[in-house]
Amino acid sequence: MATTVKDSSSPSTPPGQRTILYREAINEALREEMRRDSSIFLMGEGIGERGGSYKVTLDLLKEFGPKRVIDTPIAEASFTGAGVGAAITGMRPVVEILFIDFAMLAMDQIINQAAKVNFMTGGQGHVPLVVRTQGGAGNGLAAQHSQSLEALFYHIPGLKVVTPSTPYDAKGLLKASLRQNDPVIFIEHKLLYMTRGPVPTGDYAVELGQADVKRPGNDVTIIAWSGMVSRSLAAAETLAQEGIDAEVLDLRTLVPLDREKVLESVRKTDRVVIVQEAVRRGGVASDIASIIQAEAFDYLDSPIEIVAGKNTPIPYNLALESACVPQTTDILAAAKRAVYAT
Amino acid sequence: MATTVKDSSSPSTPPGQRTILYREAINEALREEMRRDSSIFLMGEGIGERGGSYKVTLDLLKEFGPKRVIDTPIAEASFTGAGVGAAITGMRPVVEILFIDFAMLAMDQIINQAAKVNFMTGGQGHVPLVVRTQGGAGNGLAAQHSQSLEALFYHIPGLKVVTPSTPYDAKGLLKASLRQNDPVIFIEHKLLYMTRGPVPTGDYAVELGQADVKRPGNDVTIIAWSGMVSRSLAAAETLAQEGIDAEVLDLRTLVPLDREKVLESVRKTDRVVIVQEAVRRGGVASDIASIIQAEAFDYLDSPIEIVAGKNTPIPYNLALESACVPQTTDILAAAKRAVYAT
Amino acid sequence: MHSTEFLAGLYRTMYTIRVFETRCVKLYRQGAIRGYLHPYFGQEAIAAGVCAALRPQDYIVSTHRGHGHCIARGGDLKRMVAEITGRQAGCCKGRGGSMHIADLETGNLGANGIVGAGVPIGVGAAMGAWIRGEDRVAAVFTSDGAANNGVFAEGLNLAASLRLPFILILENNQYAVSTPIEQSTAEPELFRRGLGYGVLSERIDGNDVLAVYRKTAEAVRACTQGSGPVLIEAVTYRQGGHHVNDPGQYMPKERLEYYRSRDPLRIAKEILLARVGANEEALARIEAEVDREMDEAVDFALHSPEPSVEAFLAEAAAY
Amino acid sequence: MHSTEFLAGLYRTMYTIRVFETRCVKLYRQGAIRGYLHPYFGQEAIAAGVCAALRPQDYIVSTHRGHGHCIARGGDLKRMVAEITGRQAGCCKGRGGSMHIADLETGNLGANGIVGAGVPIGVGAAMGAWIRGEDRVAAVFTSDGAANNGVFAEGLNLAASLRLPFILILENNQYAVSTPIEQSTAEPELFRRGLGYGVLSERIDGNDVLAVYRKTAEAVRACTQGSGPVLIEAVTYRQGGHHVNDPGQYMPKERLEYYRSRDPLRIAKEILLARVGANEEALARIEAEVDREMDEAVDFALHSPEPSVEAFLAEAAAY
Ligand SMILES: Cc1ncc(C[n+]2csc(CCOP(=O)(O)OP(=O)(O)O)c2C)c(N)n1
Ligand SMILES: Cc1ncc(C[n+]2csc(CCOP(=O)(O)OP(=O)(O)O)c2C)c(N)n1
Ligand SMILES: [Mg+2]
Ligand SMILES: [Mg+2]
Repeated sequence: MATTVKDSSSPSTPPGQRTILYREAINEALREEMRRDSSIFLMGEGIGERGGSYKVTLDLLKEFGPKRVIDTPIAEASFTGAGVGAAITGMRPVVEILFIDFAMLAMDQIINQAAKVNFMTGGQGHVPLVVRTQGGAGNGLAAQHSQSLEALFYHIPGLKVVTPSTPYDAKGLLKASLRQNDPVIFIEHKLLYMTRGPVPTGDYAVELGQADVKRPGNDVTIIAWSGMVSRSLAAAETLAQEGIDAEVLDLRTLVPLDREKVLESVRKTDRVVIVQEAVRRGGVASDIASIIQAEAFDYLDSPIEIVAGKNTPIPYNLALESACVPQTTDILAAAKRAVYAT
Repeated sequence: MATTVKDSSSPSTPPGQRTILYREAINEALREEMRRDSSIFLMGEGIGERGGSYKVTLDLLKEFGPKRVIDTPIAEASFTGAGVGAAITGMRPVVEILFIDFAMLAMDQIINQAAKVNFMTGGQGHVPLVVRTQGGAGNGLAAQHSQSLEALFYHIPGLKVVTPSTPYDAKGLLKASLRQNDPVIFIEHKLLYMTRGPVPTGDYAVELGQADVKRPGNDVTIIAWSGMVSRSLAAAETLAQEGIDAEVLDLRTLVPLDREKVLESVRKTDRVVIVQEAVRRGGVASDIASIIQAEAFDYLDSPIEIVAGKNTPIPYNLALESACVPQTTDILAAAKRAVYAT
Repeated sequence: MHSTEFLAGLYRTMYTIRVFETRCVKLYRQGAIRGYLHPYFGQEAIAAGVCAALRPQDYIVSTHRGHGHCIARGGDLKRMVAEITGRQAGCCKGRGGSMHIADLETGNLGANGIVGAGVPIGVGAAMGAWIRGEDRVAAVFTSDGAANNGVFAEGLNLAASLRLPFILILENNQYAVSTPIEQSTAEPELFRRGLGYGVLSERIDGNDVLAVYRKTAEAVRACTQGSGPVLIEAVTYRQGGHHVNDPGQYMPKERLEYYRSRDPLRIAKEILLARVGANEEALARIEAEVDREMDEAVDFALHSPEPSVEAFLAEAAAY
Repeated sequence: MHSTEFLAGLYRTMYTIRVFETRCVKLYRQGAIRGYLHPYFGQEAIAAGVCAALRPQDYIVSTHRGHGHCIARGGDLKRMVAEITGRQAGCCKGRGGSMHIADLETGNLGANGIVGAGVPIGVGAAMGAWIRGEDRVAAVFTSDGAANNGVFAEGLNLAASLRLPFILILENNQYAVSTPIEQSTAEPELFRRGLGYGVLSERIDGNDVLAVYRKTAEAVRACTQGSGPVLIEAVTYRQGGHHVNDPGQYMPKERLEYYRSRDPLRIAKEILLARVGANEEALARIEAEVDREMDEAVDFALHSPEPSVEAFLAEAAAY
């Protein structure tokens, strides 16, 4: 259904591509899909006139009018629920929840409704709902605006979880999300909106469930997603200077998870580091580790290293904040531990 | 602070003990602690006159009156939030959320408020709130009344997660929960309410963070909690008949997690099965597996086996329902795989 | 003036619901139904009156007490009983059961196990129609207990702020399980909540099927003219316990007696019998027909296979 | 009749808030404050009037726009600036920042980054007092946007059903970020929502500190007499953007001008100057005092150490 194009994460801009911001890439995906499919509409707080807190929906109201770009009251539970109802009846709503922390107000509609309608109705109803939201720490937004909560959705059957790290992936994955029939939790990262990358001029989609080797390597596999990909790439560059050839695998979507590509890489390098911004306890990294140890037990030369956020709410103070989330140096150290373990 | 007594899971009733129901044990804990501490009060739907849907709060209204046993409107978010506010101001509220599925309506108050108040206020505020709730599949209650969602709380710093499997543990752990200062998610299991076990006549508490060896053994460690403990014990009996000596470790509390006892057992048996009723993907079992593989890598003779619920909402039909959650035979098979793996 | 045929249709719907619930309770006692089962006894006039006023293109959203809505909206009895007894031929393939009964073919988006959760779902259905510019309304059934859940207020406000074609039917049966309405609110006239959100709101006798029908028809008109949403509080009483295993002993005998004397089926029957052309015999014929249909539905369900575990697991793995 | 001293106290509080916010905006521009900062410009009369009517034993619960409430309730300026600039000496040890400022010593249970979330927390504080039989009220500040969040309705209903000593002060500044009130509701007179829940509800001029004071004092009396809860809608206007980085260009100039002409500080000043015994000089003295206090607070904060990362991590590991 979706035309899939291979990612080019090269920093130079090839022909047929432009270098644009992550937030612009998302904006383009919305705009192009809304032109293509009149059942797509947007709902959220301040997404119309104002264009959204991170300017992702800039100028869409102008083009599509107030019935397809709806500014809502501050009522996350209900406008998410309205998304469910609209989806069952043939629309493709994109609901924006400003911060993933606020998704906690809509958990019933996401977990008990959106994720289960198709199942509970015996396949009668579909919920092609995309919940766009945004997570991660940065800039001193403190405990209620900085969480990385993908694990809460990852655990729920019936939801897809998408976590793009580049403009290319963001646009392509959002397009794919808008072309399939299950609810998708589409998690952006607040520190990525202003990052740039090459994006093709033409239409493309990135199929859900395809991890991407952002840097090939042979000595150790670094698995990451969202905000942790660029830090992993930075760590890999430093490792290269020390003669360690790291492979950086960007999962891109957590559900579906590209087990094959994960296991393939692990079987090649025999050493694994998983990097997640979320707190260590009960995060997605643990689950991936549990899969690797079950499926590639005999390949592992050393324990899987998990680099994760500290087990604490995010503090306001900037120095404390950055101490709470994985930094490039933490990834570097873990990769070395994995490589030099005996 | 809490006096800790060793659990006796022997089926005979020793002197100074009676055999009572799990639901009666919880009732006793509430009653005794409410007598001891006038700051404890209960809030929930139908917990007064009616004594609660599972009769856990039977007759407490009679003894403590309508200010300490409060029947609430159907408003989980707010009465949980009221629990937070009452707790900050010196009370010890016990909020009953009828089904853990309904806790999805109160996630903001649990995750963004209760779990973070102490942190965000720099230690000024404490939230000694106990959220009593109930999970698990059984009896055809279908997709919105059967989930096992402990992983969602396990991932949140600032919450304790308690999952008793016996009347003894239920009473002792609830008492300990009511005597400390952080929010506790106390998860009962709907199929356990009518199970019996020995409970001392006197006061006791089971300290949080102490796993319990429900059956000692040398060949394989079976780690379980809540509804899966009895199935694990049943599997262990069958294994014994086949000459395999399984140790069954009941975690009792997931947060704090008794890492020491887990690792001790693993280092003894070298083989591990983790049993969880929740769906496999992103469950607590994955996290425990990730800890074991990191901390006891060299002890593991075979991959850690995870026996878990199927990756689907729970169906209404009884045969489908039981196919979705781990049964004794599944545990048995996994233990054998672990033991006979080469 | 309504035709005899129309009135007979209302009665038929109500009688069908009554018989359906009676049989379900029996099936429950026999062990053929599991889980929760919340009968609609005493509230039949609401589902029947509302659905009679809706058009084929309209949506409904139901509650945990959802059999009546499903039937009134034209649900197939065979597939309904099959669902509630967990069969593959059930409208939800035996996966939903009583609490999740849904029938999208008739525009019934489904019952819900989460009290109140259907409200925003219905707002969304109305929103879709409004965006597409279609002449449709979404009629959402909800209940007195659900009115205390935040999404009731949020949903009303959201619908009102956009003037959506949204009709909220609040079945005030005066209890949330064992909690009487007076205990859970300081203002038991629940329709007043709608006024605070700028919503046309009224209270009617929920046991009088014609009152329900007329008010709903008015609400549909208001919605199609862009002056929705509308809140209708239909006052009624649960004739029995909350679910099949609740004897409802906390319900004062006199009140129950009173509402039994105002039984919606009796009221409908009286309306009908007051008509020329309607007589006891015609009613008996309808009842006999429904009884037979119900027998067939039960027979169909009980002889229909349960879902295959293997097939289910093969599918579940794909999640 | 209020004493000059009392009136001067009100003015002092309002002036302190104004100066505090002005300095914070400056500190933000200098990079000493990070994250979100929502100034209280234009709403000073509400915090000042409400807190003047509360007793020492009462609780308050604040919002994301919480500096004014914290100051009016007697928060220490030094520890407040230290918090907002992320210092160890901050009232929350630099962990909360502006959006989570809390001061339990003064009964201020804290600001909140989740719009609306403070409402049920305040209900709980009132509930505790009611259970213990103490003469205390919980006064909860909330906002027009928050009134659309379900917990607003749930919380009011819960408080009303138990007749709790709960006062909800709805600061209607007519905007939720850039969304004007008319767009998010069909009934912009928000106090009407309280009526639907059987709550004493009124609308007052939120820029008139004495009106706020008097209505709150009445509400405290009502609560202590067991006829709470009370909802007070205080109409005001945000003098500026939503947060420090929002120029607020979407706000019509004329309305902003109008409300600037009704600036709460100016109104308070006029009330005061109309008094015998109050003169410009006395006011200037107050202002100079506050300015100095503020200088000291900023100085204290900026010379006070940031938290130790090592100590923090040692503690974090214990979670
Ligand atoms: C959110 C939520 N809380 C609690 C329940 C448990 N529960 C099921 S039905 C019910 C009472 C509902 O009362 P009401 O809304 O008046 O509907 P009625 O049963 O009277 O039709 C309760 C509390 C639930 N299903 N969902
Ligand atoms: C639940 C939730 N949704 C959205 C936000 C983002 N947000 C922060 S302030 C705000 C506007 C609040 O408006 P209002 O309640 O009127 O308060 P005001 O800012 O006017 O004081 C929004 C949408 C939030 N913090 N919490
Ligand atoms: Mg009811
Ligand atoms: Mg506002």
